[in-house]
Amino acid sequence: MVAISQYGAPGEPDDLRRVLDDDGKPLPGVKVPSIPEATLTRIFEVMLLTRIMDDRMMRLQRQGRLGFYMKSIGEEASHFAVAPLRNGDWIFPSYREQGAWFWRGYTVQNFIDQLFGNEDDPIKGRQMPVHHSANWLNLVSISSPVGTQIPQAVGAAYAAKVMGKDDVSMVYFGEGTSSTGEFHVGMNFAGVWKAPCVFICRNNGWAISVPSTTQTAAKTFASKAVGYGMPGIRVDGNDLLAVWQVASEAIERARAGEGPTLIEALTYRVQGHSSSDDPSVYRDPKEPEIWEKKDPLNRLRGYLRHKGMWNEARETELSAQYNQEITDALAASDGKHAPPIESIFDDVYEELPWNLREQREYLMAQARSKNPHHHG
Amino acid sequence: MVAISQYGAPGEPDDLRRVLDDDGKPLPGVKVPSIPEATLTRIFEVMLLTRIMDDRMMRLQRQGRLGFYMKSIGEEASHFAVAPLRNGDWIFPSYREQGAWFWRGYTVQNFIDQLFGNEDDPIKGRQMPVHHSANWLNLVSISSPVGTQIPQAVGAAYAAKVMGKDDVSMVYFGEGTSSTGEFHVGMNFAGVWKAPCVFICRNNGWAISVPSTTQTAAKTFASKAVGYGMPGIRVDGNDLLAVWQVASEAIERARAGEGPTLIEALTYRVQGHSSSDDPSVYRDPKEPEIWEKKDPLNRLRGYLRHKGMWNEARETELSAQYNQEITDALAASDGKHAPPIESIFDDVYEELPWNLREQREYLMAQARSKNPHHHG
Amino acid sequence: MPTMNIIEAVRDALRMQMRADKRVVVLGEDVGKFGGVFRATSGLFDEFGGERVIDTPLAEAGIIGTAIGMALYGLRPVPEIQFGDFIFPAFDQIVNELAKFRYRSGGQYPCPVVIRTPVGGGIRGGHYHSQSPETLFIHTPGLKVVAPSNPYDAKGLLLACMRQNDPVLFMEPKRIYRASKGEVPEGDYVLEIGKASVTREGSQVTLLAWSGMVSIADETAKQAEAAGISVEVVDLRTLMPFDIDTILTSVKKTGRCVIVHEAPRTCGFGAELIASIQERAMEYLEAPIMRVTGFDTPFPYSLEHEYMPNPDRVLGAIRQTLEW
Amino acid sequence: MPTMNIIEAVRDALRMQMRADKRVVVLGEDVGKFGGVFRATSGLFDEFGGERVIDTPLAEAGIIGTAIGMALYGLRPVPEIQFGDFIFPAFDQIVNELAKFRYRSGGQYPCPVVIRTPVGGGIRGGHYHSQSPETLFIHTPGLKVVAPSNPYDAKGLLLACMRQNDPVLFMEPKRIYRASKGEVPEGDYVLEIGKASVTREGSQVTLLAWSGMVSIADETAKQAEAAGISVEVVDLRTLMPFDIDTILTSVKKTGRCVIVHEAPRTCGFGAELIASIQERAMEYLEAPIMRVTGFDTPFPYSLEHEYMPNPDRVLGAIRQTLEW
Ligand SMILES: Cc1ncc(C[n+]2csc(CCOP(=O)(O)OP(=O)(O)O)c2C)c(N)n1
Ligand SMILES: Cc1ncc(C[n+]2csc(CCOP(=O)(O)OP(=O)(O)O)c2C)c(N)n1
Ligand SMILES: [Mg+2]
Ligand SMILES: [Mg+2]
Repeated sequence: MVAISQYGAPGEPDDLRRVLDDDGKPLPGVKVPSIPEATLTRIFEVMLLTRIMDDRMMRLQRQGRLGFYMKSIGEEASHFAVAPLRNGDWIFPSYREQGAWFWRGYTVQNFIDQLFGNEDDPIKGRQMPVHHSANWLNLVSISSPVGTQIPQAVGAAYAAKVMGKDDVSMVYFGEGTSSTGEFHVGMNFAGVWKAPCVFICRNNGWAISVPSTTQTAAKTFASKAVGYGMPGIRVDGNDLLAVWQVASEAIERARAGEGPTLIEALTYRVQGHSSSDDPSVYRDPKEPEIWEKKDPLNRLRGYLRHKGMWNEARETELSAQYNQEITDALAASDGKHAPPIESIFDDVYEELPWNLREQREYLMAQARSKNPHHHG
Repeated sequence: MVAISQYGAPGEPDDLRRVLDDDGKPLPGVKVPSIPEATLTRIFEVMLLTRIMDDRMMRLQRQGRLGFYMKSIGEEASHFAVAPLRNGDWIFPSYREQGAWFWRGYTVQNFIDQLFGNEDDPIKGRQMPVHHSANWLNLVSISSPVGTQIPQAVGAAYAAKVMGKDDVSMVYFGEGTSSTGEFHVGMNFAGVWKAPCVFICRNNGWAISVPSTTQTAAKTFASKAVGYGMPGIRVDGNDLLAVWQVASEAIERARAGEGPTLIEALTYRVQGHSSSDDPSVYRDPKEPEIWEKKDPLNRLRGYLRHKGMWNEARETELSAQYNQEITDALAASDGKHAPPIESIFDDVYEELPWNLREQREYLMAQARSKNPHHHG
Repeated sequence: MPTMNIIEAVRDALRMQMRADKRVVVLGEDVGKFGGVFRATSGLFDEFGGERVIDTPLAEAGIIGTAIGMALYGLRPVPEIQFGDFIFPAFDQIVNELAKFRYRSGGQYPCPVVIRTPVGGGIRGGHYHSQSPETLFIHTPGLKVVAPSNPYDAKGLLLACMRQNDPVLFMEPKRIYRASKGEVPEGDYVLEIGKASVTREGSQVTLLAWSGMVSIADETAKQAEAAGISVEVVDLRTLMPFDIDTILTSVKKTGRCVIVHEAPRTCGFGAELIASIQERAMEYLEAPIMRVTGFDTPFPYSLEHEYMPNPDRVLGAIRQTLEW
Repeated sequence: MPTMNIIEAVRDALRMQMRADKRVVVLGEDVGKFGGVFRATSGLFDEFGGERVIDTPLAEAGIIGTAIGMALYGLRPVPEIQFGDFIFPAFDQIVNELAKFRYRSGGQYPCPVVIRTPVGGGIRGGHYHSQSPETLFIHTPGLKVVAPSNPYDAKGLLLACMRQNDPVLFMEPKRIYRASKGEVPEGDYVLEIGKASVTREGSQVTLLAWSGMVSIADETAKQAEAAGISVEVVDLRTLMPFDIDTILTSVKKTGRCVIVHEAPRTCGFGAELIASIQERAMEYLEAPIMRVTGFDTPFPYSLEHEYMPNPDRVLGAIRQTLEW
């Protein structure tokens, strides 16, 4: 409840950038960004895929078939701050922007192989579910320790500048993460370096059980930009058009050499923090209900339909298609092995030093003695 | 030079709190804080002692008789933000607020014994020169790693609150230190907890060779308070009356339960960072000259004389007295031994564990074998 | 005597000490209303209120930094770091500040902070929910490091830690937080810090283990016994200062020693144990001291069972030392 | 061949590699116009400009965090941490990020960052300008740790580090930054990472040392020789991966070994060396391996000479091992 008043229900503060109302109608007097129809419908499609994937994976987790999962339900629009980026731009994600991955071309099969950490997992089964990495898409490896990606993104942005490229870095983090030292040092370096970097603070109201009002006494997270000499923008994070608009502006500023921007995307974590969480212990169930009315999919769907760009038939068909893709990918994944035992020693260094060679021999000998048919 | 414009020469920004002009005359229309005459002259006396001590110790260092020293010349007024505190209030200093120590009652002998790390050093020769500690004065042990004291001060402030006391914590740090993660987490916790804590950012323009413009792109260091939901005040740090005034207000707010304040005390590091530094390598020698005209001692002296509270004779006499005290303390220190060898193992823990007992025996046996007359 | 698991024993100790000593406060991420992600502090918020059971902003450096300030002023803070893997943002506060405060102030400022944190793998946590960082803290003079392996020890040791005046890293074995159950006295008791416990007597080889690895050592000892090998198991319980006397007594008796730990092998605490033993009892050793450890890789996800020491590997080392 | 001290050799390597490879950038506190508090980067700002020789804000976590991002994108950053004692605010970025990036991304994101930092005592720096934190990094899989003891090695190893693709902690012995002088080739050369050097041959006992302690070992060996004891000195140069072959060859030859390090004794790297040697060559050992180390206390100020290993203490250990 503490958290509610801060999150705009009922009366958002004036400085919140919005385009659509809760039903997806453009607000009176607001300029609607011009986004090509194909792009806009593609965004909706990827949002839909994200929603369906979350739903399916969570059910899988509940059935005990998947170890761990993290949903982003209700926050999907905020993932598409990446949509106005070019492919050469770099993204430093946190763990809750599935949409950004699919947008860039990470496949359903990639995603599911990672969750299961199987032999086709792009990261070879090294990390927990939802810790993706896709260097071929300039999507940087996700880390569990929150906030570490923030100065890293600034370093990449600086590097682009030094190397004479006009690539931009975009980095995501939750509002809880704004409390870390890493947030501060990253923002501060970016300001001093005028780094071409866009900071997206996904303010979903909660950091596990801790409400955003316990994270800071500042009026808004966007206001923290003052301390770093950069613009701070607060946007309705459930309003895709507004997210697109402010992200585009920030990306253009960055690319033009005008420096970084902090964007606070106001949204809400409608469900638990992860599959291990039970929010009923610490928050009023009425709070998510209020936010369900502001669902980002509904709002974009409303807008698209109103514009004649979308209809139910298309959605039904597409949903079926996505569901099938997921089913197929799961089936494919079922047949896959764990990564080979010896791979445990790869990628610690470029080449195996003697201690790892010795340890690998030891482990493989052990594996062979337990399973004489294993050829390690 | 980059740094100059930011430091108020010639035209300070409007939000800089001042009372005295550069000659020590009250600015027109500004209310002069009412400070008892005895207090005010005592502050001047301690400022004078600080200046004399810095001078003497630096000369000693140059003569090779002292390993290391750090002056605060030109920044002394900023030390006296502690003056409106009560003795029960806690101070978390950085390494450049000598005046605060003398104000609280740390003696010339204490100070010199610490510099030499001798057997009477209050901290038993454990740390480098200028890393004092005086728990009997609620002055907390100085650390070299900058910024660590900031969250610690917030913790002490919170503790006072929980324990039902109305003590306030005051913490000092340089503007360079505002770039650390510790600054951020400390300020942020203080805001959320409404901790009775006063933050003094001594903005002396430089962090060793790095100008303050490289530390942040924010307009002022005081503006960083916005991100923590607390007031940020910018004060002329060479103007004792203004420092007293803003500190008093912040202390009163804290004590009344209204929460923390960030004070940026604008001053200037007129000389090198420490005895190891040579600023001519990295800055224009004209810069310090400009600031010498704003010398805090001169300004307070001017005010006191104008008010008839001070005269030259008194200063000459007092200077001689302080010089004598220092000479005596140095002489006393000359006769003192290093701390006993076995003390190397004390205070790691409350009691010596076996490994330290064993190591102590080993070292003492070694010492005895080298010097059979030593009784360890 | 009630039966408790480790989580319950920890909670019991915290509750007991918070009732006895108003200066004790608990702080950390999600420790308040939620009662901690492992529920170790569950119920404390309701009983002691938000001033003493504090949900902090998300910043480990802030948790430890403020805890230090609280301790200096006179409280007895017991911060929780949600996972041992997330202790590193607070590393400077721990190794440069907390550990050195008493020393650097010439004894003026003791700093009694007890940091609780769950450690170890086996819960499918990958590299960031599985690490065993004890070496880093044992190597830091000024800290005590305590690592219980069962509910009885957890309660008695945590109470002891909260009643002494040095900073402590209290490592809790998260894999067996709930699985390890045992009788725990309802009332007050403390176990001496710095004392190991011989959990099984034997004559041919000494197994040294702590935290989550004690159960692996015990399991191995049973299998070894079945194979006719008599194994003595020593649960170190305190890693700094470790109980050199109990260790030496056992190794001098058996003449052989195997050390089991989850942390990476190189510079793991096993190395120190080997060094300390060979310095003092080389003439008693019938074979090199063996180590069964995690590998020198980050903690993996899919292959975590291949990574972690298991009875098979420990038994292999025992045989090797016997056959040497 | 010109004579250089260690500072000059480091600077020479940096300059040479910055000329050869535009991707190399240097960043840190005071490394720009000032040229670093020890002057290691002096002149680089003038030659390469502020974009490649970067004075950062005062935040080690930012220095390493941004260096990681630079390396991911394609630069070859060589950050400087002003004193090894101030590396801890960046500890999370180093151990959880830098060290694990390649592994956790399945090899997608190598992270070639070479962190330079001065370490060790003997300059009257007290606990915060004297520490030797190598253990913490050797124990962190994914990092290489290099610790030269003289100008020739410093240049050849630093060049090698900047040309390979793993993260490195490059520890520089600040006490002898200027005191250690020697001939250093003007041109390009690299020394192999992971190779120790036998700086003095001997037959009765092996001395293992690195960084600032090699000069103490050499000095001791001279004194020992005068007393009729033949000492072999091995300068490890690389601590991870350390050169087990050279170590074993020497210890098998001499049968006796003394290890010298400045860091606190317990869980210092000496412990690992003892463990690794006794596991592989116990049958060759005529006496326990001895350690001469810093004590398990924070690094003191007034008594720093009592704290640090010196030839007297090393010679004592040599005699002890010979008389065992
Ligand atoms: C350094 C660190 N400390 C603690 C954690 C445990 N943890 C995981 S997620 C989380 C909350 C993050 O909240 P927020 O930044 O708001 O992101 P959200 O989960 O809401 O997307 C915490 C405390 C962690 N991952 N890293
Ligand atoms: C964590 C840490 N990093 C680096 C240093 C080295 N260092 C000592 S003082 C200093 C500059 C501090 O500048 P500022 O905070 O402005 O304080 P001032 O010296 O100007 O009073 C630096 C970089 C340190 N002491 N601690
Ligand atoms: Mg959140
Ligand atoms: Mg400064």
